Amino acid sequence: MTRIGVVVFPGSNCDLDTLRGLELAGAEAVPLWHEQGSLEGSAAVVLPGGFAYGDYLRAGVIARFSPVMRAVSAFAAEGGLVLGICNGFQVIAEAGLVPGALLRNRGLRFLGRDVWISAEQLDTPFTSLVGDGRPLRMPIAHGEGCYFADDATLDQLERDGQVLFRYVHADGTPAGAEGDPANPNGSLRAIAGVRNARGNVAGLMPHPERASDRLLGSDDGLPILRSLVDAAARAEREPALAAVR
Amino acid sequence: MIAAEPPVAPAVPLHRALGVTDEELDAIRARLGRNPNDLELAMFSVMWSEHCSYKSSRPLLRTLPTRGEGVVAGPGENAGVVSIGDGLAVAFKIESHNHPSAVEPYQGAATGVGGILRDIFTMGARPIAVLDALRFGDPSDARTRHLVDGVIRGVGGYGNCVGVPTVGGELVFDPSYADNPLVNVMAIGLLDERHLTRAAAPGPGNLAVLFGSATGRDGIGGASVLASATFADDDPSKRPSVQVGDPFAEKLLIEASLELIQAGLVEGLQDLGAAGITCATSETADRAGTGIRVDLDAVPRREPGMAPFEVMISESQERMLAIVRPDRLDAVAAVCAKWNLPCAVIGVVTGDGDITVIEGGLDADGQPRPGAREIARVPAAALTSDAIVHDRLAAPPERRRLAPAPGAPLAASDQLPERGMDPGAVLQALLGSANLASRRAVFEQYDSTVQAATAAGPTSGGAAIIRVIGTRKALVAATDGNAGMSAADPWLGAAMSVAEATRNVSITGARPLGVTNCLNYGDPTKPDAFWQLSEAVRGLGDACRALGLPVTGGNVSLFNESARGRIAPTPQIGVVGLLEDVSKALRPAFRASGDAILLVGEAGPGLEGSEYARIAGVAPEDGPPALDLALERQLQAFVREAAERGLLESAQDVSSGGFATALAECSMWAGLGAHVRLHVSSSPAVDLFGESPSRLVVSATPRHVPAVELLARQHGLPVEAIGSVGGDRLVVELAGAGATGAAEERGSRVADSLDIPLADLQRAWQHGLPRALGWTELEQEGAR
Amino acid sequence: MSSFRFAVNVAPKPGILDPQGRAVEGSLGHLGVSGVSAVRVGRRVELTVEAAGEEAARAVVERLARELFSNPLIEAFAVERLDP
Amino acid sequence: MSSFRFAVNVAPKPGILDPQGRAVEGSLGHLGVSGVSAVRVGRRVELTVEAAGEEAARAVVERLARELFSNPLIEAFAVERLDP
Ligand SMILES: Nc1ncnc2c1ncn2[C@@H]1O[C@H](COP(=O)(O)OP(=O)(O)O)[C@@H](O)[C@H]1O
Ligand SMILES: [Mg+2]
Repeated sequence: MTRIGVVVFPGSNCDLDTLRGLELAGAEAVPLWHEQGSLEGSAAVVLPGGFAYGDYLRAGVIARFSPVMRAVSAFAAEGGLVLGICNGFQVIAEAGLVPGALLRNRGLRFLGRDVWISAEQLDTPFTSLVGDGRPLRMPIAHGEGCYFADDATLDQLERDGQVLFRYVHADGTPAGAEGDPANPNGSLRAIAGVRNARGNVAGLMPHPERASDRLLGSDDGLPILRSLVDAAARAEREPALAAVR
Repeated sequence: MIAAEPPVAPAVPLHRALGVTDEELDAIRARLGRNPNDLELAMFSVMWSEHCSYKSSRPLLRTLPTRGEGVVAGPGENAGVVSIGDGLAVAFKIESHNHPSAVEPYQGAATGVGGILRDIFTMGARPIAVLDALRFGDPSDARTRHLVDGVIRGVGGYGNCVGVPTVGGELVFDPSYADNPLVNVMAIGLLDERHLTRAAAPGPGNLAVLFGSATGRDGIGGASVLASATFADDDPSKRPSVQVGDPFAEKLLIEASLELIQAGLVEGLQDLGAAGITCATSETADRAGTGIRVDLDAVPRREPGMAPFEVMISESQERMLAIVRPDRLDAVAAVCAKWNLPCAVIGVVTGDGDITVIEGGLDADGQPRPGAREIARVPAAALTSDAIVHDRLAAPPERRRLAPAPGAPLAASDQLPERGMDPGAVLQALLGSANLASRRAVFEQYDSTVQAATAAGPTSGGAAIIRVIGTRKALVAATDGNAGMSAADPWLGAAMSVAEATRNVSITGARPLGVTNCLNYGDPTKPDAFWQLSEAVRGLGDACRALGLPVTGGNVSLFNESARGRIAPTPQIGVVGLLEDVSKALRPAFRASGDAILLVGEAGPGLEGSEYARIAGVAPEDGPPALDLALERQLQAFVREAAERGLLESAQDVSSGGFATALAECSMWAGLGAHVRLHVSSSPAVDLFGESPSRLVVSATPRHVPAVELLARQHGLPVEAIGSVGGDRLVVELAGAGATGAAEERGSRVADSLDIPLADLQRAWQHGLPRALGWTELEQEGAR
Repeated sequence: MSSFRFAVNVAPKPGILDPQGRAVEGSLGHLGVSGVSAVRVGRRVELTVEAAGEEAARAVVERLARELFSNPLIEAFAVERLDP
Repeated sequence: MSSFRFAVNVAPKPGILDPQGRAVEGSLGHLGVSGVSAVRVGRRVELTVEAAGEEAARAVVERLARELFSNPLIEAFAVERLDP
C-alpha cells in the first residue's frame, strides 16, 4: 500500500480525520510528528487542518519553522507530492511552497459551512479522479481563508493553470468576488485552492476529508484524496515521473 | 441594624470581605478546633462558595435519581459516564460560566468551554462535541449586542481551535437576562471503559504533579466573588482579574492527558478550575481518604511576588493535577515534554487526611526541608465533603401568577387569529422573531464538522448526531431549557425541559442514556428564589423518574440577579442518547413530496409561557399548558420504535412556537411545502401556536400510514393523518367547531386557513436573527 | 481643520496571560534564536483624524482607543503621534 | 551581555485588503465620531533581547520581524527601540 504521511503540529486538529480519510482513499496513512526530520518513506505528504501553534501571530507562520517543514520543503523541491488542507494550506503558503497568502475572512468572522467548489484542472495529482468538473460539496471551517495575491501573480496563476479549485454556486456557475455568499471568505477571483508552478504542491481551504462519508452528508471530497493516493502510488512505481503534471 | 452602624464603616472583618458569614466562620472554627489563619480562611472562602460546595443546593440534589442502566460514573465525578457497549462509554456534563461572561464576554465564554472540556478529558474521554446554551436580554440593546458578539466569538474562538465541534445549543432572548446573561456549555466525550480515570489521590507517597500553564493572578477570588456576589456593584476595584483562555494550551493538555491515561501512567487526574490548587488537592485527597502536602515554592509561576493565598486559589486556566507513582514520574515528565507542557511535582500524598501547605520546600522524601514552614493545615474533608450545608427557607411568591411573563407584548392582542388576524401573518412574525428565527448566523461561526463525525449538526435542526467512529453507532445530543414555563411554574418548567430535551433525542430514533443539568437561579437566601430552585429540582427528579433516566451530573449557578431583578428561572437540561445504527437516524425535515403528514398527540389549553404569548400577549387568566409525564414516555417509546422499524421519513416535535412552527420548520429545512387540515379543539391560537408538550409532527410514505397509526394507538396516543408534503405553500385548513369564529370575525365566508408561500416564511426565518442583532453584513447573507 | 495621524498601541496588561507572546517564545528555538524574552503581542491601529487642532484630534483618538480598540479589562493602550 | 527592548510594528501594505480597518471605519458612525480616515489595523510585538550590543540585538529583531512577525507579501514592518 502506498504510504502517505500526515504532519502533526502542536495544535493540528484534523490530523486524525485526515489519516482516516486517506485510509478510506486506499493509502497507508502515517502521522509525522513535527519534531521529526524524516518523512518515513512517505510517497506524499499531507498537512492537515487545525490551529498549528494556536495560529497565533498569523495562521501557519510559527508551524512553518517546525523541523518537519525542512524535510517537507526538501521533498517538495525534489518533486514530492504535498497537499495542504485549510491550516495546512496556510502553512505551505507561509513557507512559500505555493504562491499567495491567506488573509482574514472579509466578514471578519470564522465561518463553518458547506461550500461548493469546482476543480479547474482535471489532470493533476490532486484532481485526476474528480471526474467531469461538476461542483463538489464539502465543509469549510476557517477564519483566515481569503486568498490573496497581487494582480500580476493572479494573472500568471490563471494563465499557467495553477488555480486548482474555485468557489462556485451549487449549479456550477462561478462565485462572484466579495459579497457573494458562494465565495465565503471573499477570496480574490474566488480561488479556493492553488498549486505551485511545478504542479507537485497544492493547497485548498475546504476540507475533503470531512466529505469522505455519505453518512456525514457528502463524499465529494474522497476523489480528491483518491487522486493524491493514486498519483503517489504512480510516483512510487515510476520515481522519474514524480509528480510532474 | 445597618442604621445603627457609624457613618464611617469600620474595616470589614476579613472573613466577611471574603464572603464568609459569621455562622460559617464558626463552622470553620468547629472543624479546625481553632481560628483559621488568613491563608486557611481564603481556602475556605473559595471552597465554601456555592460554586464549589453546593452549600444551598446539596440537600435538594440528593433527591435526584442517579442510578440507571450502564451508568459507570454519576454525580460527584467531573462528568457522568454511561456505557454504550463495545467497551466504549460516553462522558458528558453541562456547566455555567454566567458571571465571568457578564464581565468579559469573550474570555468568559472561552474559558467556559475550556473548563467543561477539562471535566470531560479528566475522566479519560476524548472530547467529541460541545453544545452551547445562551441567554441574553433584548437583542436590540447595545449592551446585549456586545455580550452576544463576545460570547459567540468566545465559544467559537476556543472550541474551533481545540478542534471539538460545536454541534448544537440554544439561543434565547428575554429581558430578564439583560444584566445577567447565561452561558451554559455542555461537552461530550468518548472513552474506552478501561481508561475511565478518577479524580482521586490514592496511595500515600504518590506525587502530586501539576502540568500545563504556569500560575498567575487570574481570577483571584473569582470563585467567591464571581460566583457569590451580585452584579449590582460595578466598582472596578472589585472586579477580579479576568481569566484569559489559551485554547492552544488546552489542545496540548487534551493530548498529553489522554496519552498519560492510555499509557497507564497516572493514579488519578483532576483539572484545575474554580479555587485552583486548593480545590484540586482537597477534592482528590478527600475522594481517596488521603491528604496532600503542598510544596508551595514548587508551583511554576507566571508572575513574581505572588502571595501564598494567590498561588493556592488562582484560577489560571489550562492546568491539570496528576497523581503519579514516584517510579513513573520520569515517564510522565517525558509525555509533558513531548507536548511542550511545563510540569512540576508540587506535593506528595499523605495519610493524614489534611491539606498542608509548606513554604520552604520539600525534600526528596516529601518531608519539609529544614527551616521550611507549614503555613496552612486543613482537613481535606472540611473543604469538600464536610463543607457547611445551609437549610434555606423556601416560600412560593404570594401570588403565583405574578411571576413576570417574559417579554413585553410586541403586538396588540386584538391581532390574535381568533380576533380576525391572518394566522399566516402571525406565523411569519413568529418565525422572524429573535427567538424562533434561524440560528445560522450564530452556528456558522462555529466549526461543527471537525473530527469528521458530525452526521447531523445545527444546519439540519433538531438534535445533533455524532458518529462513533469504527462502529455503526451514533451519539445524539440535545440541550433545552424552558424559562418561559419556569417563570409561570418552576416545577413545570423543569419537567418540560427534561421532556423536550429527551424528546429531541428520541425523535432521531435514539435511546436517551442520561440527563445532565445546569440550574440557573437567583439568590438562595431569598425564600422565593430558593422555592423556584427547589421546585425545579423536584420537577427535574419527577420527570427523570417518569422517563426512567438517571441524572448523571450537573451544575448549579445561583445569584443570577442584578439591581434590575432576577433572571427567569432557567433549568438547562442536556441529554445524550445512543443510536444503534446511524443510517436509521430520523431528521425533522420532510423528505419527499407525496409523503403523508401525521400529528401524534393532542393540543391542550394554556398559552402562558409560549413564544406566541411573548409576541401577542395572553389573557391574564390564562395559564401554562399541562404536562403528562406518562404520556410523554409513551410518545418517546412510540417514535423510537417507529424509527427502528423504518416506518417514518421524518419526525419533529412541537415545542417553541407550537404546531405551526414545527410544521413550518419541517418544510423550510426540506424546501418542500405542505397542505394539512387541522382539527381545532378550543381556539386557533391554542392549536396553531400553543406549546402544550408531547406532540409530534411526523411524515411517512403513504403505504406506512396504517402501521404508524396502529403503533401510535398501541402506545395509547391520539394520532391523525392530517395531510401531505408538497407544493410551495404552507397551508393549514382549520376545521371543527373551534375554527369558525376566526373566519367569521374576519368577515371571511370560506373555511378559515393558514395559507402562505413557503418562500415568505423562509425569508422571515433567515433574516430574523441578524436583523434583530443588527448584524447587517450577515443579514444580506440570509438572503441565500 | 487640519489632519493629524496617530497610532494606538494596544498590549495585554501586565499580569494578564498573553498566549500569543508565549507561543512566539516557544517557537524561537526552531528559528535558532536565543536570548529573547518578555514577548508581548498586541495590536497597532493607525488612523488620520481631521480636527481643529492636535488636542481635539488626540481626544478623539483617546476615546476610540478606550472604547473601540482596546478592552480595558485586559488591555492597556498608548497613543502615539505620527508624522503626517 | 545587556538587555534591549524593542517593538516591531507590522501593518498591512498599502493596497492590501484591510477588512479590519474598514470595519473600524464602518463602526465610527455608531460611536458618533466623524473625520477619521485611513485606518490601518496591524500588529505590534514587543520583546527583550539579550545581546552584546544594540547592533547585535537589533539584527536579531530585524530577522524575527522579517521571518516571523510579518509576511512580506502583504505586510511591512518597522523596528522601534524602547526604553528598557
Ligand atoms: N447557540 C447555539 N449554538 C449552536 N447551535 C445552536 C445554537 N442555538 C441553536 N442551535 C442549533 O440550531 C438548531 C435549531 O435550534 P432550535 O430551534 O432551538 O432546535 P430544537 O427546537 O430542535 O431544539 C438546533 O440544531 C440547535 O442545536
Ligand atoms: Mg429547542
